[in-house]
Amino acid sequence: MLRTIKFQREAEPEWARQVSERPGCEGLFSCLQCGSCSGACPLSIYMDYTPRRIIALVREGFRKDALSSMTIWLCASCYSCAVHCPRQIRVTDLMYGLKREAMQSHLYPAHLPAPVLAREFYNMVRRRGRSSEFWLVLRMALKSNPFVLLGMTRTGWDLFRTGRLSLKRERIKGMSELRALVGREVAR
Amino acid sequence: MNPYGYFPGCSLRATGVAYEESLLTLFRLLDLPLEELRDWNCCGATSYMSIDEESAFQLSARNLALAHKAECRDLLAPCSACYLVLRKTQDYVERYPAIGKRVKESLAAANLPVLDGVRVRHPLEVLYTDVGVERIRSRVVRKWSGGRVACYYGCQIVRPFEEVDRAHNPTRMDELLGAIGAPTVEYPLKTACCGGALTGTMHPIGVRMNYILLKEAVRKGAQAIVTVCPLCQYNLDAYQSEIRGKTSTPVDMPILYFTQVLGWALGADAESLGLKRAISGRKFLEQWFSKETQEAEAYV
Amino acid sequence: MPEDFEPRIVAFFCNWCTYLAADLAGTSRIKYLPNAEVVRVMCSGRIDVQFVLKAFAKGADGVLIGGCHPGDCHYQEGNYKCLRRFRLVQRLLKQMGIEQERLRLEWISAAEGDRVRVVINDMVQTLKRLGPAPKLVEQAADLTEVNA
Amino acid sequence: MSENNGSNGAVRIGVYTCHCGANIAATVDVKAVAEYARSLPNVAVSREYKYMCSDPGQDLIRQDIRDHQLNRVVVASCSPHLHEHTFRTALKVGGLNPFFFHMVNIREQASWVHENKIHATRKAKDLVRAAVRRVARHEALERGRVAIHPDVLVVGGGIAGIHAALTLANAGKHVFLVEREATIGGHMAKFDKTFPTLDCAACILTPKMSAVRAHPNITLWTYAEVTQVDGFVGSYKVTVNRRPRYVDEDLCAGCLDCIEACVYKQAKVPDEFNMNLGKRKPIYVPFPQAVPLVPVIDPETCIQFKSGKCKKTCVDACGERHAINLRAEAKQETIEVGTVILSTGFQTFDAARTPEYGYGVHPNVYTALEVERLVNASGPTNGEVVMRDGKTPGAVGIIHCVGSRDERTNRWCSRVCCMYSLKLAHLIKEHTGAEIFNFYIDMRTPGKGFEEFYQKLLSERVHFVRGRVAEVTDWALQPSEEGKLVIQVEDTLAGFVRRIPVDMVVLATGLEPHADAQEVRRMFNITCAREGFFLERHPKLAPVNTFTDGIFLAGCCQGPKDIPDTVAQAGAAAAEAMALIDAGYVETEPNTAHVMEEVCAGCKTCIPMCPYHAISFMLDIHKSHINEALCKGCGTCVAACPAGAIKQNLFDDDEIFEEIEGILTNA
Repeated sequence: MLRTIKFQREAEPEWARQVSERPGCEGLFSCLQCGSCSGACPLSIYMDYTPRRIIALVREGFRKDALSSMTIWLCASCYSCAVHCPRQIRVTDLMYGLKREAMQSHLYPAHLPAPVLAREFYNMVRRRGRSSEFWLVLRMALKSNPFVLLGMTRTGWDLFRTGRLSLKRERIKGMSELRALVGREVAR
Repeated sequence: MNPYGYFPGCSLRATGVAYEESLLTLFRLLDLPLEELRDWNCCGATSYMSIDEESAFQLSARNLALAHKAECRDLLAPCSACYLVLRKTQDYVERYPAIGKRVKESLAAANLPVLDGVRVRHPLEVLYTDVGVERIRSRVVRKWSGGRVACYYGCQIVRPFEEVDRAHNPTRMDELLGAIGAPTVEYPLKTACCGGALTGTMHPIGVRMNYILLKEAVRKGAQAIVTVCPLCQYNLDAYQSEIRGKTSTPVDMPILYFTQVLGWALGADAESLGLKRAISGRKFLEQWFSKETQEAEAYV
Repeated sequence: MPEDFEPRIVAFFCNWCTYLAADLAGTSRIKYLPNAEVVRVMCSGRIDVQFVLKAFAKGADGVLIGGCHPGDCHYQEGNYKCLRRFRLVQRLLKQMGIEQERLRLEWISAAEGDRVRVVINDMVQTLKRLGPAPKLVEQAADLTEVNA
Repeated sequence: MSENNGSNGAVRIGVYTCHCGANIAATVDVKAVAEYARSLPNVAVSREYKYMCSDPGQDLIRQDIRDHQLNRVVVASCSPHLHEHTFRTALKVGGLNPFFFHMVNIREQASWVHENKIHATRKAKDLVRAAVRRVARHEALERGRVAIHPDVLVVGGGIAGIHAALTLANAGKHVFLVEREATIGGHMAKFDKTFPTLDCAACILTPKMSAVRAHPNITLWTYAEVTQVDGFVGSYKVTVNRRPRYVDEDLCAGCLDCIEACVYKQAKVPDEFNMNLGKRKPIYVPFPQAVPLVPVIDPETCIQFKSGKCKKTCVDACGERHAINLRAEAKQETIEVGTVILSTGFQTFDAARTPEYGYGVHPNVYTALEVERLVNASGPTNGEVVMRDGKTPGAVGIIHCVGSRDERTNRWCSRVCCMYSLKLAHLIKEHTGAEIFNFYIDMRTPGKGFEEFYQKLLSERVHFVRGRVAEVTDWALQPSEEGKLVIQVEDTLAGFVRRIPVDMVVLATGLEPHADAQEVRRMFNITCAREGFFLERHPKLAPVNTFTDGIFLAGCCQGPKDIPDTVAQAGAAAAEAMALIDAGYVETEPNTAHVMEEVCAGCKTCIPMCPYHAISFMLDIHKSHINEALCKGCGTCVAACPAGAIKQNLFDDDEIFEEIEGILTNA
């Protein structure tokens, strides 16, 4: 989209308020926009919006822009931002919240493997109680972009010959207990 | 003494199997009893948290409840992701009454005990505080025969909870390795991020992050990197060949677990430390941890 | 106990620390529950056993005493004298069947405006849980007459 | 007209409820309160008015006293700490004893702290009812007077203390100036130039320093600390501990031959005055213009003190003067003063507390104060900006807000860092021609000529990057970064992350209270604000007063400020002290206690209660007696007396009982 002007009617201040009430985001409105988070972030250089700009978007209520950004899916949750923030905002937790919302409202960038991995991981753990790396990567690849598998053959072989590639599909005994705890439905 | 509860986590049963092998060996050598948590479930890691926070906490709640049921005071989580998620769950349950309430309710629904009194801990911190640098030093039976190493702490054991070590410039691993005579280098990226799952989801970016870590280690004169997390170890270990192919850095260095290095110094053999499972820097590993050195460098 | 029970608290604040803290809470527009009403004394050392008993006798559900932190008393050690008397009254109230939590002593310095909010709100919650002060207050009334 | 002492006739109370504009009226239904007050016993008049403290407001009271023969007055408005005096005076002018008055605080304790109008109004009514009942019991009282000792104690010899001392001394008051360090001058003496005018700090400070030394009205004690303070406004007894400098100030002529003669041919000891960037000898003067210009011997490093086996060449060098006395001991001085000015200053934030900037790890990371010494012509490098590695920097990064505006360290803005960073940027560029990068969160240049200075720097092509630096590291991502310090920061205006290689990093560390500010506070019986700076009586209207009469504040001990503001505040503090001294006395609150001899059983319980030894025991009649001149009116003895034989003016039992009952009797 070419237009760069933002009309105030596009802002959702109420949403901003809700976000500021999430755990770890209490400091949202006290953000100085100092950029410590972005400077400390090992991935900000690849992001479409730096973490600081995400905060700016969120607190001004530009929901769509924030939720459809690549940024939130690039966050590796290393918490570097959190320990550098002079306002002690848990930026990482803010990102988690945005990821969850982006998933629910299907606003995440299509063909991005990260959300797919998250979903597959989630479902696998809910179905079996544990994750099995091999099957997980396989499903992620198949559901996002099968070609990544080609790039992985070398690594796969290395792992296999060093006995680090387990084909076992893990499953816990207490599945019923787990379901009672977390429920049974899975993410689409 | 009553044993430490042990939460392996999924990785230590796959790509990180060497971590489990060396950890168990090391703890045996130090006569520290470990008891695996019965029927533990996945910690949920970062991905699960990205879909559903509440049930992410419930997942960890089950593990904590199991630990509580097994009456273990300390729950060991060697994987940084597991450590953080379990610790974070405790923290949020405690700091946010709403979350605490929901978690406790769901535990009751699964008739599990409420979680309390369990301390989530990382082996690095256990070795540093419970065992101590001096006791490690006194137990050394084998001189370090390897090269200079860079201690790499990664992210989630020092951030945001500064309980395993300081968030800025942690030094506990350096001190422990110092005690067994392994020369460590000043490594400014010791708490930088390895990219985690990005090597899988956004491959080029993930690999580049590890390229930066390796390059700086080389620049600082390190011949190996020592890690505390299965994912860090995997990322740094598995993609070196790819990096060699794509960059001018002819890097081929061993990526070890701190448990392997300590275990070797305390007399364990390469097999039981999973040293054969390395992908990169194998030639160094063969020199450093060969039968000969086992004999030659042995004290007495 | 009725849901809409609003406890009444008589608060004795010393002029130099806690009263100033309350002023600070005001100038900082800190909001707290309106159940406490303040009687200003120059020093917490002035607070007489009878003041407390009188308050309970006349229908207070709680009494709050605010003084300077130990070592900070404007009159050197009035707050220690207050502390000693506080312990005495607590025992006295116990004998009269008035719960200990109804009498509270807090050191609040002039800089701790927010502490006033925390303490008063917390005390109101406690008193709501306890309900109105027990009937025994009549006894207390007699006792005050005796002492006075 | 003669003052009405209320004895004649029935109690007639006037109640005045203040709107305070909307401050009260917005949350408290003042009309309802006034209406309610009218219904209370003994109330003759009840009014509400926009601003009771205004002249027309006070006139209302005076008028009613005449027209309605009022003999008691209650004003429901703000805190008595703000306007009790105002209204008491109004009563006096109106011909009524000023203590037939009670004030109700329905602003700080009702309208400002509650949101629900019904509750706030109810509370206001309760408090008014209590006051009405209380005031009926009030009695006519007379203020006592305390003479003010004309001498003044000034604690701290920085620019604030120096200016306050000189102002007072020039007005003919005798001043004791006590300084902890070996010389006066404080932080300012370490600065090279001052912003924004760039006039040299030494040139404007040292004349004032020597003026202090020369002034007949100033007793200067350096290397000394106040250890005890007793008494009250008018007559403080102060004990000062003068640490031995082992060189007698009276005998020393300041020739400094002893330093020359020291067995240490080379200076070997880290020089504190130069932020340990230079070296000094065990016997030294902090800097050439030190006042007093008398050397100090540092027993930690002097061979004679450590081993007793020194040739003592310093003593020989001093020769006939015999100014050096290695056996000197600490001296206790006890003085009496009427007023005190605290100008104890600040300490700079310890940069090691922000580990991400590598202070103490990377040698070429400096604090601003260190750089002040580097650019200073009389500094360790004679004004040459050479780094610890001996090189001259080609690129310098100045990081703002280090230990300021940060929840994890100090939350406040230190006010001076932006401007001194600009100053240092200019000076470093001037000295070295280096590329300078300023990293700021917000540029704060509010002050005369400040903005112009900022403009000047911009035109000097100094870089300004808006972003708080995340890390200063020595790892290289690029060949261009090899051997450099790399500043990693988001350029928040350009919107991307930058890595900027520099040779030198300057940390603009903030200002914070002294580590021992709390002890000082206790000693002088004053208050600290949340962040630890001394608390002024009122942020707008009494910025140099404290809540303790006769103790005034000047300079950064009250909060971060620049030199002009500090000097202005020092002048103001001096003026406040003078106002007391020239009045010759202060009126005291009449809230003293007295024994009713007919009731006193002579049990002596009260005697140990009094911290001021105001209570004596009269053996002849076997009863206690309170010396009202010594009584400070805390009332501790009153509460302690088992017989209820002691009464306290303004806070007597019946007055407080009335207040308690008033609060609790439901409307």
